[in-house]
Amino acid sequence: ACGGGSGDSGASTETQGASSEAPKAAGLKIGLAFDVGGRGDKSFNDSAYAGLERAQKELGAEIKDLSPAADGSNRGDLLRQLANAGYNPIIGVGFAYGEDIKAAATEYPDIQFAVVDSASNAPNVTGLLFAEEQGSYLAGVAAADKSKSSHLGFVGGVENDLIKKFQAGFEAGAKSVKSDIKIDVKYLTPDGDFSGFKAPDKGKIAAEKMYQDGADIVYHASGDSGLGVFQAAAAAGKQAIGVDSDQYETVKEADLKKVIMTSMIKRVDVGVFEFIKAFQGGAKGGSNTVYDLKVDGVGLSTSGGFIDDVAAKVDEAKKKIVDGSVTVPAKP
Amino acid sequence: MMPARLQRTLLTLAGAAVAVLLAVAISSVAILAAEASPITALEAMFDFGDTQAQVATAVAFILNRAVPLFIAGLAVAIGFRMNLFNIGIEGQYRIAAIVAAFVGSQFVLPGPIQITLIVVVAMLVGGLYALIPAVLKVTRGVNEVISTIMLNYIAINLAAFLVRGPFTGEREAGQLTTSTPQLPESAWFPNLNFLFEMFGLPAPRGGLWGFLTVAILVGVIIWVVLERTRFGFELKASGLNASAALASGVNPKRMVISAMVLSGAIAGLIGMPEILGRTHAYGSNFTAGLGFLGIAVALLGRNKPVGIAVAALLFGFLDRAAAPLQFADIPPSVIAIIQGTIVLLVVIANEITSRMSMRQEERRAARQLDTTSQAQAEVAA
Amino acid sequence: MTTSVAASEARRVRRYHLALIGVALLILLLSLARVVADAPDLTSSGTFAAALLLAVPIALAGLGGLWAERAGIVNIGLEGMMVLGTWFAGWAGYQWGAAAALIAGLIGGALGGLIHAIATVSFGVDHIISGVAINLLGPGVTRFLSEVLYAQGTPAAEKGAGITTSPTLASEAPSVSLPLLSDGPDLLGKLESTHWFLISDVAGILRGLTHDVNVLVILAVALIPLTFFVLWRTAFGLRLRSCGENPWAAESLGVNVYLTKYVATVISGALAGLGGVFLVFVTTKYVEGQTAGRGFIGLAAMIFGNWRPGGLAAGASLFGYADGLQLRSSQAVTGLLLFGALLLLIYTGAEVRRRLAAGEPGVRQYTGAVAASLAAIVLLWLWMTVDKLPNEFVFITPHVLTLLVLSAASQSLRMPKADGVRYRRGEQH
Amino acid sequence: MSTSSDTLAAAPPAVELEGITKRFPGVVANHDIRIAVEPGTVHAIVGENGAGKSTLMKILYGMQRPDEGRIRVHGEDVNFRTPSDAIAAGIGMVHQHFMLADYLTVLENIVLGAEPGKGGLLDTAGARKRINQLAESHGLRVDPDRIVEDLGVGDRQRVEILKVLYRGARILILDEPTAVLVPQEVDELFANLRELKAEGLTVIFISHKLDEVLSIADAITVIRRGTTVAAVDPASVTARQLAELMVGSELPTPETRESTVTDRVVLDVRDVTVQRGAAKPLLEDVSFPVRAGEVVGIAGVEGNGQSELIEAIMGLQTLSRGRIVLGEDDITTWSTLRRREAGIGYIPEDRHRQGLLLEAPLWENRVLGHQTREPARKGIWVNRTASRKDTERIVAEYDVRTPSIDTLALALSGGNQQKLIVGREMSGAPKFLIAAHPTRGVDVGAQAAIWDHLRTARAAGLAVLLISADLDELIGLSDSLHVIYSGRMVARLDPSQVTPEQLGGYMTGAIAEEQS
Ligand SMILES: Nc1ncnc2c1ncn2[C@@H]1O[C@H](COP(=O)(O)OP(=O)(O)OP(=O)(O)O)[C@@H](O)[C@H]1O
Ligand SMILES: Nc1ncnc2c1ncn2[C@@H]1O[C@H](COP(=O)(O)OP(=O)(O)OP(=O)(O)O)[C@@H](O)[C@H]1O
Ligand SMILES: [Mg+2]
Ligand SMILES: [Mg+2]
Repeated sequence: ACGGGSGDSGASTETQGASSEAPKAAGLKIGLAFDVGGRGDKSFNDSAYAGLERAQKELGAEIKDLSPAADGSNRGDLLRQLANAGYNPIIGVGFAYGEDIKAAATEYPDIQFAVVDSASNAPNVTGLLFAEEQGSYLAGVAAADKSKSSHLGFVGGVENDLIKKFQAGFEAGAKSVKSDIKIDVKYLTPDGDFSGFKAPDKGKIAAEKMYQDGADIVYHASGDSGLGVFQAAAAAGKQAIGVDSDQYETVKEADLKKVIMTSMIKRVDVGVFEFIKAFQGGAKGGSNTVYDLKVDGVGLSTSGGFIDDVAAKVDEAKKKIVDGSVTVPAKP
Repeated sequence: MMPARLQRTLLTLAGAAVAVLLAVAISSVAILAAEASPITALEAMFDFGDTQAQVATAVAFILNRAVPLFIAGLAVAIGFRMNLFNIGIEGQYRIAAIVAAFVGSQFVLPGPIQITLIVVVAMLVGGLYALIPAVLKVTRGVNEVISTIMLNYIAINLAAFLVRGPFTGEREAGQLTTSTPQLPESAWFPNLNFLFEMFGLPAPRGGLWGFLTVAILVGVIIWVVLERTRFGFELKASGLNASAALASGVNPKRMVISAMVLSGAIAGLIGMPEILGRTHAYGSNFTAGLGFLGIAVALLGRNKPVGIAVAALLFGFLDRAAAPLQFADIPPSVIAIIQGTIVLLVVIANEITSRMSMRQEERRAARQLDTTSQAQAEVAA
Repeated sequence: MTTSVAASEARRVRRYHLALIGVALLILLLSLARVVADAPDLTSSGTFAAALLLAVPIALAGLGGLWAERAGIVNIGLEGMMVLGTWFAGWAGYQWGAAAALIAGLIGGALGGLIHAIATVSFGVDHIISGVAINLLGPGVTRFLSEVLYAQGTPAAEKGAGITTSPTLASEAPSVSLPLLSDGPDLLGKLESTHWFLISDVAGILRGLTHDVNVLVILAVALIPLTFFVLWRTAFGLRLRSCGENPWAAESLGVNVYLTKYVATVISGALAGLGGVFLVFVTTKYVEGQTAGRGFIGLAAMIFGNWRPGGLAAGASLFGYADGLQLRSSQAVTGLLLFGALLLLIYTGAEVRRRLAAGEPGVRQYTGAVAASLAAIVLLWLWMTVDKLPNEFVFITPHVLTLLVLSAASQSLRMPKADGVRYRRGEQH
Repeated sequence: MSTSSDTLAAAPPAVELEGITKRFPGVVANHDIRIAVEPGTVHAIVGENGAGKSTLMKILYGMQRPDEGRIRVHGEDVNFRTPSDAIAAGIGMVHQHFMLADYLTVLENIVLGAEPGKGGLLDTAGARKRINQLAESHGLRVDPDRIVEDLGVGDRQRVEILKVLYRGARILILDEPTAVLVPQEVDELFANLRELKAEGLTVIFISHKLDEVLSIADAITVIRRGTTVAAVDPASVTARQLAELMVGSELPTPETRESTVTDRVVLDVRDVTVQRGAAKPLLEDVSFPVRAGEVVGIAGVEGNGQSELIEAIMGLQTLSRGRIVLGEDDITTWSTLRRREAGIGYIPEDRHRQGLLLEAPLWENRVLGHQTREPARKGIWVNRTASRKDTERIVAEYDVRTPSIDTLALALSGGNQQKLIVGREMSGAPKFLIAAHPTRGVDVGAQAAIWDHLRTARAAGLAVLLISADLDELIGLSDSLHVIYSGRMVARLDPSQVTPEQLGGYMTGAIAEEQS
């Protein structure tokens, strides 16, 4: 549960569309261990799974995915079981795998590992990092440009460092447009209490307050709780920004769809697939691959066409980040 | 008479066995409903791997999982013995873990001393945190169920505050988990891999946490305390009949406080195996929920240390099956169903068997009464 | 005898008036704190709407607990039953709409209650053990069902289900507002936005409680007096309560104790399930883990409320209010400090006056007052110096408040006498 | 043997029990019982403890089902599955132990199961009216709106009878209704019963108190060891004869032979006052000494402060005023434990509530209250070997009938449980013993044994405070007798001079105090 959005379909349709004929690699066995919640969470985990499936289709790999126990106490065991069963490479989804990957990597030096959202910490571990702050920066730019009241909001699911990256980028982006813009921030639960990703009712209350106070766009990084943010936006006749996947595509209700101005997309599927492809090409771990704006590892969705009018400004901001003239802070 | 006691034990065991079988049968129905084969599921559960190393790893996993569950069960059982419902184990072990992990990282001493100090701090903090509901109950009559529920939430927040604030440690670049500073190596509890080597097995991966020894020691101590000491007797008496205990000079307030504090102190140990044996710090990935599982384990083990140990091993065994079941394409949540039904059915079986043996005992008592009165009648005549 | 009836009647009237005066005083203080601390959220309609939203599932779980415990069955399995309620509501709701969700959620919770009844009533299992087992089973079973029914490739998954969520409900439960006052011309809303002392506060509170209210909220709120009515004013209620007080006496008078306990426990489960349905209605779908311990909080609210519907409602409201407040505004939480200080000052004043009037000179008699005024000073100081509490301390506002109120209110809680007692037909205590 | 055969022709008996047999695991509670109860009479059933009286009545009331036998009510065969069947047949029962929900009101207790009103609604006003009517017409006055918890025993008894009358029962079963009543209340009850009888109701009445039985009953059935041994006419039998029928031996008497009172004061209670809140004191200025070798009896209607007095001496109740001195020591502020260690023994009034761990084996019950003393303790440990050995001793000396000391206490009969408690409290050479209702609900054999033990200990210098509802026991055992009324000691009497009736007069406040 790492602050996912709700849906992979946007990501996966795209990847399927982009499928190319790949060499059938015999004996490529990829293991993947999910974070708490497991496959089918319509979020972060599913996005990773989309990458895995793509590898299966395009690279002819044999795949296996495992979900951990509800308390996450058997993450290390899942990695070991995959290793014992001959899977290589093995991917851990979520920053919570950092420590366990390190341990497993030392125990199985001949196997390549990757961990999403955490840095490499062993020679055979690849860190798949995402520049959420950069994507969020763009969301901030778009929001500040669109905001009439010069008042924005941010709802974070769980107050941990991952979600704070979203907040930091969003604030920086918004302030780059209007330095005096007001941004309300609310987290739903403290670090260690993951119920903040599963509390749409609380998300709704928090966002409602922001809209009542005058905010007209609220950005959420709160997993399933984002649903409540959209509901509040619809009720207030205002707008919201989705996260992780293109939520305009994944949210089914028409009334909620139209409040989703844009989504900050985090391409975990791309990260996973690219890692596998690189592995096949003989790449070894020990370093991080950063999926940032440069490689479109993060970005803004445009479905619905709500931000078409500010597209130029967003593109400009993006350019600045890509060319390094703007560095986005990762901490608020 | 010994045979009566033996009979009681045998009856209990038979009941438990039947209950476990029944639970497996019920879960099999669920597995069938999921269009999978219960046989495959059973095979997966008992499949510890092909190589000796894998078997060793599996056994170590079960034991490593069982240790904190066992300690949690003990902590719960102490309160339960006197009908004190400490739902707050969850919060107590979290606060104890973070404070102990932080304190332990602040100095370096020879291993045994360092570890002892950390363990003592954990017990102290756990005990102190449990003192709050105890004092509220004794002085203000606040029901411990509510206060401990509230204190659990407070503990989560307090720990979150501490770990990102005053107690936060250095982090590797790119690591998103927050944690306390790493413990020095002297605080790393040596593992027990040599046990496997003694049996000619390879060392398990991940290692068998050395805290197992402490858990066994604590188990023995708790058993002795509960079954053999005056304190244990007073605890039992308070639980069986509070007003009789009161009239017998047992101070109920002192019992509430000492049972709660002891329970909290033991709870303080729950996080130690993981912190001293694996993570060497308290972080945002800290395993939560052991306090609640501890309640199930304690109840399954009938609040007795040996029973709790068996129950903890059973839970450990089932939890290990999560991965193999998924390899066999069976939904792993079957495990939760098995655990729930086992708890329920074993307890029902307990109830039935204990009623059976009690009835037997009454019959014997009545028979005795009959024979003596007959004998007397004969003497009188 | 008639005099005593009159006396008890008078007592009731007095208590009722006292409660009214107490509420009025609280609102006055809140509005004072609102003005002084400049924390409009203390009495805003938004806060009270949020409080209602958050209090309802807790109150429903608490009502579930009340029904069971009044019949002598301790129900710690409310959480598990609530989880069952959410899952079944989501599952039926996405296929057949809100009404089906309501029924399915009720049935799901009731099933949990039935298991609890079988274990505790028929087999005499310790109530706590059975409850703990249900708390294990609830999430396990629902997760399993999701894994089977919502897996990829299933029809549900096509409609947007995942293993942690159901598809969206096919239809939503309607909401209503009070015409004129909180809708349309929205007179209360207008009054609220004037920010007049007291008047806007009352308007805000009323509007929060009447604007855009889900029908299930109305049902839930109605269930509180209804529960009181059924349990205290009907024959069935008397029988039910007698099972919680002295089942042997009930049995000896021809009450079918087993049946009554079964009915009570199943209703208890159904009410917890209804709490789950409400959560699903709010989120428009089932989300795994959305109960987030509310079953336990409900249990706490029930104990807080002294095993009575009114008290339970007060406990749930307190919790819901504090939670809503903290979700909306950290600044308002600091405003609560001021409110607390005011309350303590009033308490001190009343205490000193009473002691003086009683002519008690002892120093020890004043310790309470002294402690209260000290605490008031600390709170005032905190209010003036702290401008932003760490979020973690904001999150725990409802829990701390519950604890404080419980420890401050001198305890005269009295649970049903045979609550949690194993009852076997024909056996006597 | 029977006088009822003459009337048999006129009307069928109200109740006829034929060949009733009921077996419990290991016990035959009833065996081939035969009783015929004539309508409009008071029919007494007597028998020693455990004879099977209550079981028989529970069978008649549908609470238990007989293994064999037939029941006929007004000549018709009946087959009761539950009490409601019996209630429907016009039978009502007042149980040996009160069957009241303490936290409910009198009204709620009375109407429970037969609630008036339409559509499930409780018609409280109607019920109140009917109860008041019933209460008026039978002289059973209680306030329907009071909480039962606040009522005294006499009131509770009346509530129980009202419960039965409210259901329109024509046949009343009263299982030991007088055990907890003082003579005046018994007279009142009997007046009520006669009135009911006059109205044509049938009463089945169970009691151990044979004088009472002789004064009220129109017919008597004697049960011994679960079977009917005789049906007698009260007019032609004496109490002594009845008793011999019951037990097959002579009645024991609690007469104390010669005085063993010394001058040494062991326990001195001085001006003890207990007050909770602003209410009337529960105990007010109570003072009396207890000397070595002396039995001081406390007589009083239950609820007049006896429990508080016991609790005050045991340290379970804080004093508002006054002191308690044990030997040389002022023990007013001592904990219960310290008092016990200093040599206070305690036979509690309710053995199940305060005296035993029912689910623990006998030897652990031996440890209870002695957990800090030899032989039960060794350092911080419970001395299991010594405790077990000493339990064996008690079992032998006090004739506790049990298969072993590992038997759970709940498996023992009440009398044997009581003997175990007496043995436990006598061990460790106590200086002072509180004996609260030491023989309540204990059969004659065990009663005699317990009295013997008390006498022996008294002769050895033990100081005893005896609280009992059994006035014969009080008069017979005590060296001096105090009457407690409404929390105050109202009279000090000489047990050799006083009659139970006089005593009852003081206890109910009917005779005002002259001097103390
Ligand atoms: N439910 C039961 N299970 C087992 N044995 C029982 C049960 N009820 C009664 N007994 C036994 O049946 C016998 C008769 O008991 P009962 O209560 O009828 O005696 P009683 O004549 O009413 O005695 P008392 O004068 O003490 O009231 C006793 O030996 C008792 O041990
Ligand atoms: N419901 C019951 N189930 C099993 N055994 C019972 C039951 N009721 C009574 N007994 C048995 O009956 C015996 C004595 O019980 P009973 O209540 O008749 O004793 P008693 O002499 O009347 O003492 P007391 O006054 O304490 O009730 C014991 O052996 C007890 O185990
Ligand atoms: Mg009896
Ligand atoms: Mg009897």
